[in-house]
Amino acid sequence: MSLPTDPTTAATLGHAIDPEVRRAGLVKRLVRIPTAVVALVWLVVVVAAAVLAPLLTSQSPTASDILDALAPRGPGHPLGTDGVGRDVWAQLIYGARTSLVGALIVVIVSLVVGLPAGLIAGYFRGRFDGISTWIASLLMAQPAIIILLVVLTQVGRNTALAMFVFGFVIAPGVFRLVRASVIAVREELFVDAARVSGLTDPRLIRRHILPVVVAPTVIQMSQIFGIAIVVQAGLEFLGLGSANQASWGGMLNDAFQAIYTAPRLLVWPALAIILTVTACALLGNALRDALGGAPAARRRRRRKELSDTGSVTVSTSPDVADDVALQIDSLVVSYPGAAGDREVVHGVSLAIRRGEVLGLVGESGSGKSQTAFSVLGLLPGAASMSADRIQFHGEDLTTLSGAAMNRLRGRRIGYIPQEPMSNLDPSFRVGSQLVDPMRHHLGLSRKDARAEALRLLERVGIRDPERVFDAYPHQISGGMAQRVLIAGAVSCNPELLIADEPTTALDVTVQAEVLDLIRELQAEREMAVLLVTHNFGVVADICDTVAVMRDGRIVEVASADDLFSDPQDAYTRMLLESSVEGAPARKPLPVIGATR
Amino acid sequence: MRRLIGAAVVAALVAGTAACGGSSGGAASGGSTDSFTLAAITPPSSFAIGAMASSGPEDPYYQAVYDRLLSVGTDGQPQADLATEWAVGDNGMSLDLTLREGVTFTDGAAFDAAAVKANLEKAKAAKGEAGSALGAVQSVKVVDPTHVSLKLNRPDPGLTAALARSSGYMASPQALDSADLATQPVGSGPYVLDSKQSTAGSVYVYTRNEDYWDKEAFPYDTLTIRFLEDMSATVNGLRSGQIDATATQTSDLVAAAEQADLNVETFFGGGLDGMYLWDRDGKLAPALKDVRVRQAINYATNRDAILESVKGGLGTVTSQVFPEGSLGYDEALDDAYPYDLDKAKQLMAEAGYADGFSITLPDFSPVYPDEQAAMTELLKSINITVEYKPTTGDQVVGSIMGGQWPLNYFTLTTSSPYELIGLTMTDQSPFNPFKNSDPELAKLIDAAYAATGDAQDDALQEVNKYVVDQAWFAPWDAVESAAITADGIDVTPVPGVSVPPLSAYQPAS
Amino acid sequence: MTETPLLEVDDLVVEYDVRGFRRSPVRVLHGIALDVRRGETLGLVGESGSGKSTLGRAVLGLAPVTEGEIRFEGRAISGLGKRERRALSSDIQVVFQDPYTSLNPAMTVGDILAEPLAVGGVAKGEARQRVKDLLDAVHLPTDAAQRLPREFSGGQRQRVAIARALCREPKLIVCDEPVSALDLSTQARVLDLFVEIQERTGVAYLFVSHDLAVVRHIAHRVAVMYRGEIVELGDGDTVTSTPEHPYTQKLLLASPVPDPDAQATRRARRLEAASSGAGGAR
Amino acid sequence: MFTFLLRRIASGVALVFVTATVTFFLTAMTGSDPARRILGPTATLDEVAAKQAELGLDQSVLQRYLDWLGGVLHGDLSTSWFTNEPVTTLVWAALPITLSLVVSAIVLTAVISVVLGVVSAVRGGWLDNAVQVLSIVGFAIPSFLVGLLLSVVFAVQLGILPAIGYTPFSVDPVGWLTSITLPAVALTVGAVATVSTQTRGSMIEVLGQDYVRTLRSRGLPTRSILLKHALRNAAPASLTVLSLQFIALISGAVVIEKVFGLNGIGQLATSAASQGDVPLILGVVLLVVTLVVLVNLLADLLLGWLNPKVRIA
Repeated sequence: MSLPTDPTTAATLGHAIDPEVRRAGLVKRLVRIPTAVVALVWLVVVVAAAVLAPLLTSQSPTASDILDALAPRGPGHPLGTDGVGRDVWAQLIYGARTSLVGALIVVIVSLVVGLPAGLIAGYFRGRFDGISTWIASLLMAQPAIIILLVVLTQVGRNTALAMFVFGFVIAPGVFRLVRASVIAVREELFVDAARVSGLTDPRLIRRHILPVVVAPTVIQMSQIFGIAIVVQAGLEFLGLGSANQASWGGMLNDAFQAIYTAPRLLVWPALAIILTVTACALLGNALRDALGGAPAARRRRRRKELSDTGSVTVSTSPDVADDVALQIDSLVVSYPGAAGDREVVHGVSLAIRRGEVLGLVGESGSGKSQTAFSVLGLLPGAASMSADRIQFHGEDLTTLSGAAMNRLRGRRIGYIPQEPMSNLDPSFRVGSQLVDPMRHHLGLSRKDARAEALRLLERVGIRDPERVFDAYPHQISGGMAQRVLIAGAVSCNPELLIADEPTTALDVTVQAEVLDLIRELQAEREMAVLLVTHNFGVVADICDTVAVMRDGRIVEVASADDLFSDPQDAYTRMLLESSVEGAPARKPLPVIGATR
Repeated sequence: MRRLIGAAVVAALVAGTAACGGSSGGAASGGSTDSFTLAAITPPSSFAIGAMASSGPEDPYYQAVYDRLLSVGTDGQPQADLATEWAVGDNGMSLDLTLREGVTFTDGAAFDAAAVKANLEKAKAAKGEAGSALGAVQSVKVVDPTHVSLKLNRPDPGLTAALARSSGYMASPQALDSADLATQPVGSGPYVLDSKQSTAGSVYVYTRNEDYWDKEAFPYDTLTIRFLEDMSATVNGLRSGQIDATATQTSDLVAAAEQADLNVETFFGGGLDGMYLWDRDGKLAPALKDVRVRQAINYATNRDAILESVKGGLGTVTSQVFPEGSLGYDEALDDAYPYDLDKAKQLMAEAGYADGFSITLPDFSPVYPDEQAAMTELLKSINITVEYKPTTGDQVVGSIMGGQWPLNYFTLTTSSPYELIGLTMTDQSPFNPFKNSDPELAKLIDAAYAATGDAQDDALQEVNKYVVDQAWFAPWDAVESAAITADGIDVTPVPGVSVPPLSAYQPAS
Repeated sequence: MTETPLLEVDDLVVEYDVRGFRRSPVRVLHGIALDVRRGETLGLVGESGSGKSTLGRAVLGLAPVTEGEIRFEGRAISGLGKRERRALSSDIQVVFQDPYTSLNPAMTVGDILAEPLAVGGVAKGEARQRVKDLLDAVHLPTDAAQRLPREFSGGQRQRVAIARALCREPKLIVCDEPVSALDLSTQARVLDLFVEIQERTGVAYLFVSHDLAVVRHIAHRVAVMYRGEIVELGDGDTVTSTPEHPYTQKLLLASPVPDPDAQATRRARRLEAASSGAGGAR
Repeated sequence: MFTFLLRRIASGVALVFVTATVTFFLTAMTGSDPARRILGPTATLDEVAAKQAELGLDQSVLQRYLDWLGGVLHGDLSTSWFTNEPVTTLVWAALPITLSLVVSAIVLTAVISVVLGVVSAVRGGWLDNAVQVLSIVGFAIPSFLVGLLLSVVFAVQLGILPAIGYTPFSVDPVGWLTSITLPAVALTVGAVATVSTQTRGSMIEVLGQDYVRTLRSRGLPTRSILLKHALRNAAPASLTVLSLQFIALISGAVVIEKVFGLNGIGQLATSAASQGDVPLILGVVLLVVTLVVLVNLLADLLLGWLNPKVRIA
């Protein structure tokens, strides 16, 4: 008997589900998921059997005929009779009534209690939130069965009442989910915007909050429905259910008494419970997939990244010049989509010489980051990539095994990510995240690696390396974190540095310092740098050569000087002209009738 | 001397949870006499004299450590135990006991007349069930170390039966007043409770009392009594050899045991099952004042059908109040009310209730759905309609005694006809809620109490015949119990005692 | 006659409670004073943590005012009740930074735009026409009303957000980094739209941004914020090209110019300034 | 960290107090007559009255509550009405059984769930599907069904393990292990379904994080990234679910103890509740809630230890 009260999934659900899909026809989406169809069909069958029970059998589920005990299957008794001569089929379909009604009670009670409370607590917060959250945690700390035992023995056996009480016991799960979803959506800007638009609270809740809560709640309800059936069976097994009505749990209990002579009696109620609860769980999962956009293609081929390049051919392009650090020929990256594969990089070719800083510039969606990750072999799992060649100092990366690629990454190719904070593991100290790669690649002792890490931290301009070494990521600022990441990228003296928008998330003052740092390190170590950015200011500051990308293709490659002074491609020109930098300032507003 | 399983109604009603078990008893593992494990449906209440629960499922816990003054023989009659001889004297106003010599308690104290006096007075003062059964005892006189004489304030033919039950347990006089006695018994019985190996409320392990005076009667060296409330667990335990024996009144467990190929011995358990027609003065249901209506209910009762469908055949149909084998049993009365619906309807019509009437009864459906359904059906067949009022288990007995119901389904378990009379037929009886007093019946009862020897049987038969004619009850059946044992263990149950005594379990010969 | 500024902020202090036992609240704004005139754009520049967004939110009634006062058309609007605050919604509107989360993904663009109109009591038929006009005003096709936000690009979404802000013909729009999530080419066009709308309707903007160049482009006057205080406030051209305050200077020198030569110069000047001991803000 | 701990303890104590109080009044409010139940149907009204006085039922509910509370503060949980044993004795006797069961089940659950969750998240493919199907079926099968089947197969048919009863560890460690194996496994099935699903989910989420890509860009071995970094970051969510499972397992134990004839807390609770043995009910509730509070506290401590932000604060 486990309760679906886990707040973690609750919280993620709130985010994961995109309410907009309601528009796309939930039913249509569901029907496309085979398990959902099977689950729905089964549930419809069970509901129909329960509703139409009197039509499906003329037998009473509780009438026993001792002379006809343990009768085999036959006319009049499609599934035979049990140990005291009750018709199994009648018990099964009337038992479905009991189970479904009980589960429905739980769903309704938990919803009636949990939903409004969660909405109010999540939306208005304050005192009500504090009190209701405390009550919820109080209820959640109670083993459900003990509550049920105490209550039921005070008032007598009663399945409906038990389920009613269980509804309360499980309501905190609903409350927490709703509350978490509301709090998540409450922080969304569109809620602020609605508030600024002058919406009243009830209207705002109805229009903007409730729709977001509905999806995760529906999913949770399908789980609660299943759990209620299991719990109810357990109660009936314990003898706490109403005795004068057929029930699956009661059938199980009876069946166990005859387990040595008529084990078949066990099969029907067990199957009924397992199949129905499974159907509920499957439906819940399917709903989640249908509402949240199914991660169907997720990780289809995790290992595909570099080992399987499909179109690896013997290079027909001219030999790579000696001083070229990286040469990419005809790189193609694509993602699986609903309507076949979607290509995002269409045959990109690039070369970076030793000691050269190449800026890869483009707007969002141009494929510049995809190109960078292709070199690192770090495209997302779903992506597939092929290239005539990705040659790095004479080695074709497309032919390398995962392990060989791992020896290059970090050791000879360094990587600086965009978001400093999300790129440090929050659970480990800064120091260990620097030390580990050095020990792994360079075989340094713990002590040497630590000394080297401290030296590096100092080198990237951190004034108090010891403190930062021992700090956790959340204890340092974004700018400092980016310096740590740069230190990590260059810790093993790579020959190629790939920097993906390394300053985009930083304030301009910090950006300037970080760019200074990269420039210094690059000069010092004669590294080749592939710098991905959308900012022409950054390009002008640091790049020797610039490649402009648009929609997965390179439209222009030129030296930085040439590009800015004499852009060849129309798109490049348009981009440069779009910059507001250096444009004339707006005129001051004339003072109307001012005499000041 | 009272031992009622009416209490079982309460327990069962309150405890939906315990509804499927009913066991206690014993057996031995595959002929070996090393150890023996019994399953009991309840843990012991208390080992203190006077506090020990009414006999029934808890008996084995107590019988292992305590001897009684008398015990019950396989004929259902009292037989010698710590008291070797007994005699009723002074026109039934005294009971003289001769005590066994040379018996000592496990703490070294001697068993003698003073110990008997101390124990009986303790039990009486405790005001529990054991004490109530000693209600007729006015004083206990030590004649000499091996003789005591009980002075009575009224004749009580049931007193010897009481001394064979919880009222007769003898604890060491040295331990009698200790509060520890409730959990650490000191008796003279065949076994000693091993507290170290036992777990309170769960498993009770007993080791042999090497000095016991009748070791042969208890062949097993170690006795374990395990509290097991679940029926499936009990059956599994019996099947897997972890339990040697148990006793039950639950037909489901009997069926399961039979299906599992275990030894099942059924016997009369002492209970009278059926409808108790309390409102004979017609206070709540005026119609019940008319004896014809009460008789009509009896005629409308299809006992054979009810026994089969409701009781699973476990029991013996009867329309009289005393069971077969007991004093006062009259074979002829078994057919006093054959199933005859026409006659029933005719009686109803004569009484002016051809169209019936309606009554309000306690709702026992949570625990006795089948019984209640059968009752509803039979009442309906003579146009009596029933409205059921919800009630909780612990209110049941109080509400019955408080006269809230004109009649209801009930099972009352007694150890002797006198006990049943005392409980239900006098104007003082707790289960005579409307205090019906019938001078004719009172006369017959006085005669029965006064009678001795063979005259008792006749006098009791008169009582029996009178209440059957007057239809004070509409009995269904005499309850049967079952002793279930694993292979290699024989059991000799005692009729009228729902749980076989400890000595009843022996290795199979 | 002296014109009453549209918006006046006096000695504004904003503090947030910190969770935990006996933690003293965090003070985000330390006595801010500024005003916005009718039809004017006041640019508010600062780096992250400077409190510029908090100031905008305080004006919108979305951040708590601890001390000081905010006046709109001479009337104090800080600490208003919910009802009075709602009444202000026809005068003060907002455009947020992130066009992806500022539009309810479950509502069509038409519904998003009609919602404030419904609040303002505009009838359905009239609202439909107004939505059409609004879409037209922000240069979106009329059929956009039937579509969902996700069917639009970032720039287009921001146009929807602007249209929503314009719905009630407000006098002031708080623009919280409205172009920083947009691509370069889009950015310029959206900025032009802001200017165009202002010139046509006379709406005033409180324009929050981290980018000096953007602010320079759109603001008549510019206020520079640093750690919860305004360090410099003045005419847009002056503040963004010849600032007085060292922090503003530092900010200006740190912004890279999209011209290698000019940037080399600016970099050199910045390094020089830093080494001369102006001190870092790190 | 210290004030955090203090607050959790204070809130735990409050929780125990409120629960005990509510239960007390819930049991006191109903019109039950324990004296009658204890004495049986034949006792006279005088006897019942005497018993009521003995149990203190003649006093006001508030007075009884205060007396009881006073006793609790002195470690005296009063005496069971029906077995006359001190409640502490009964509860302490039952506790090791339930704890053995639940703790073994939790450990089993944790180990199996982490293995299944990680493998399923990392490998994907048919293995992932299999684990997910198992989770759903595990979720759908009532634990008592599993327990009874296990009992029938392994104890009754094969006779490898005992069908009923409990052997204390101190008496016979091997016997202890065999006596709790079947019930613990029966309990584990459902819990594994829940916890492994959670572990799988949080592993997938963590593996999609930026820092995992960065760690991979550093050329660290996959195993180290998975087991050291990803698992560590996925652990808090799983731990939270695991601590909630503890509560669910106590509930499950009530049923499972019945199946395996174990006289643990669950059995104590059912029989106390069915008899209306108020002191025992209160004792059980007090113990169980205290246990839950302790486990939650432990989980909080572990979570705090896992989360540097809490640990440092």
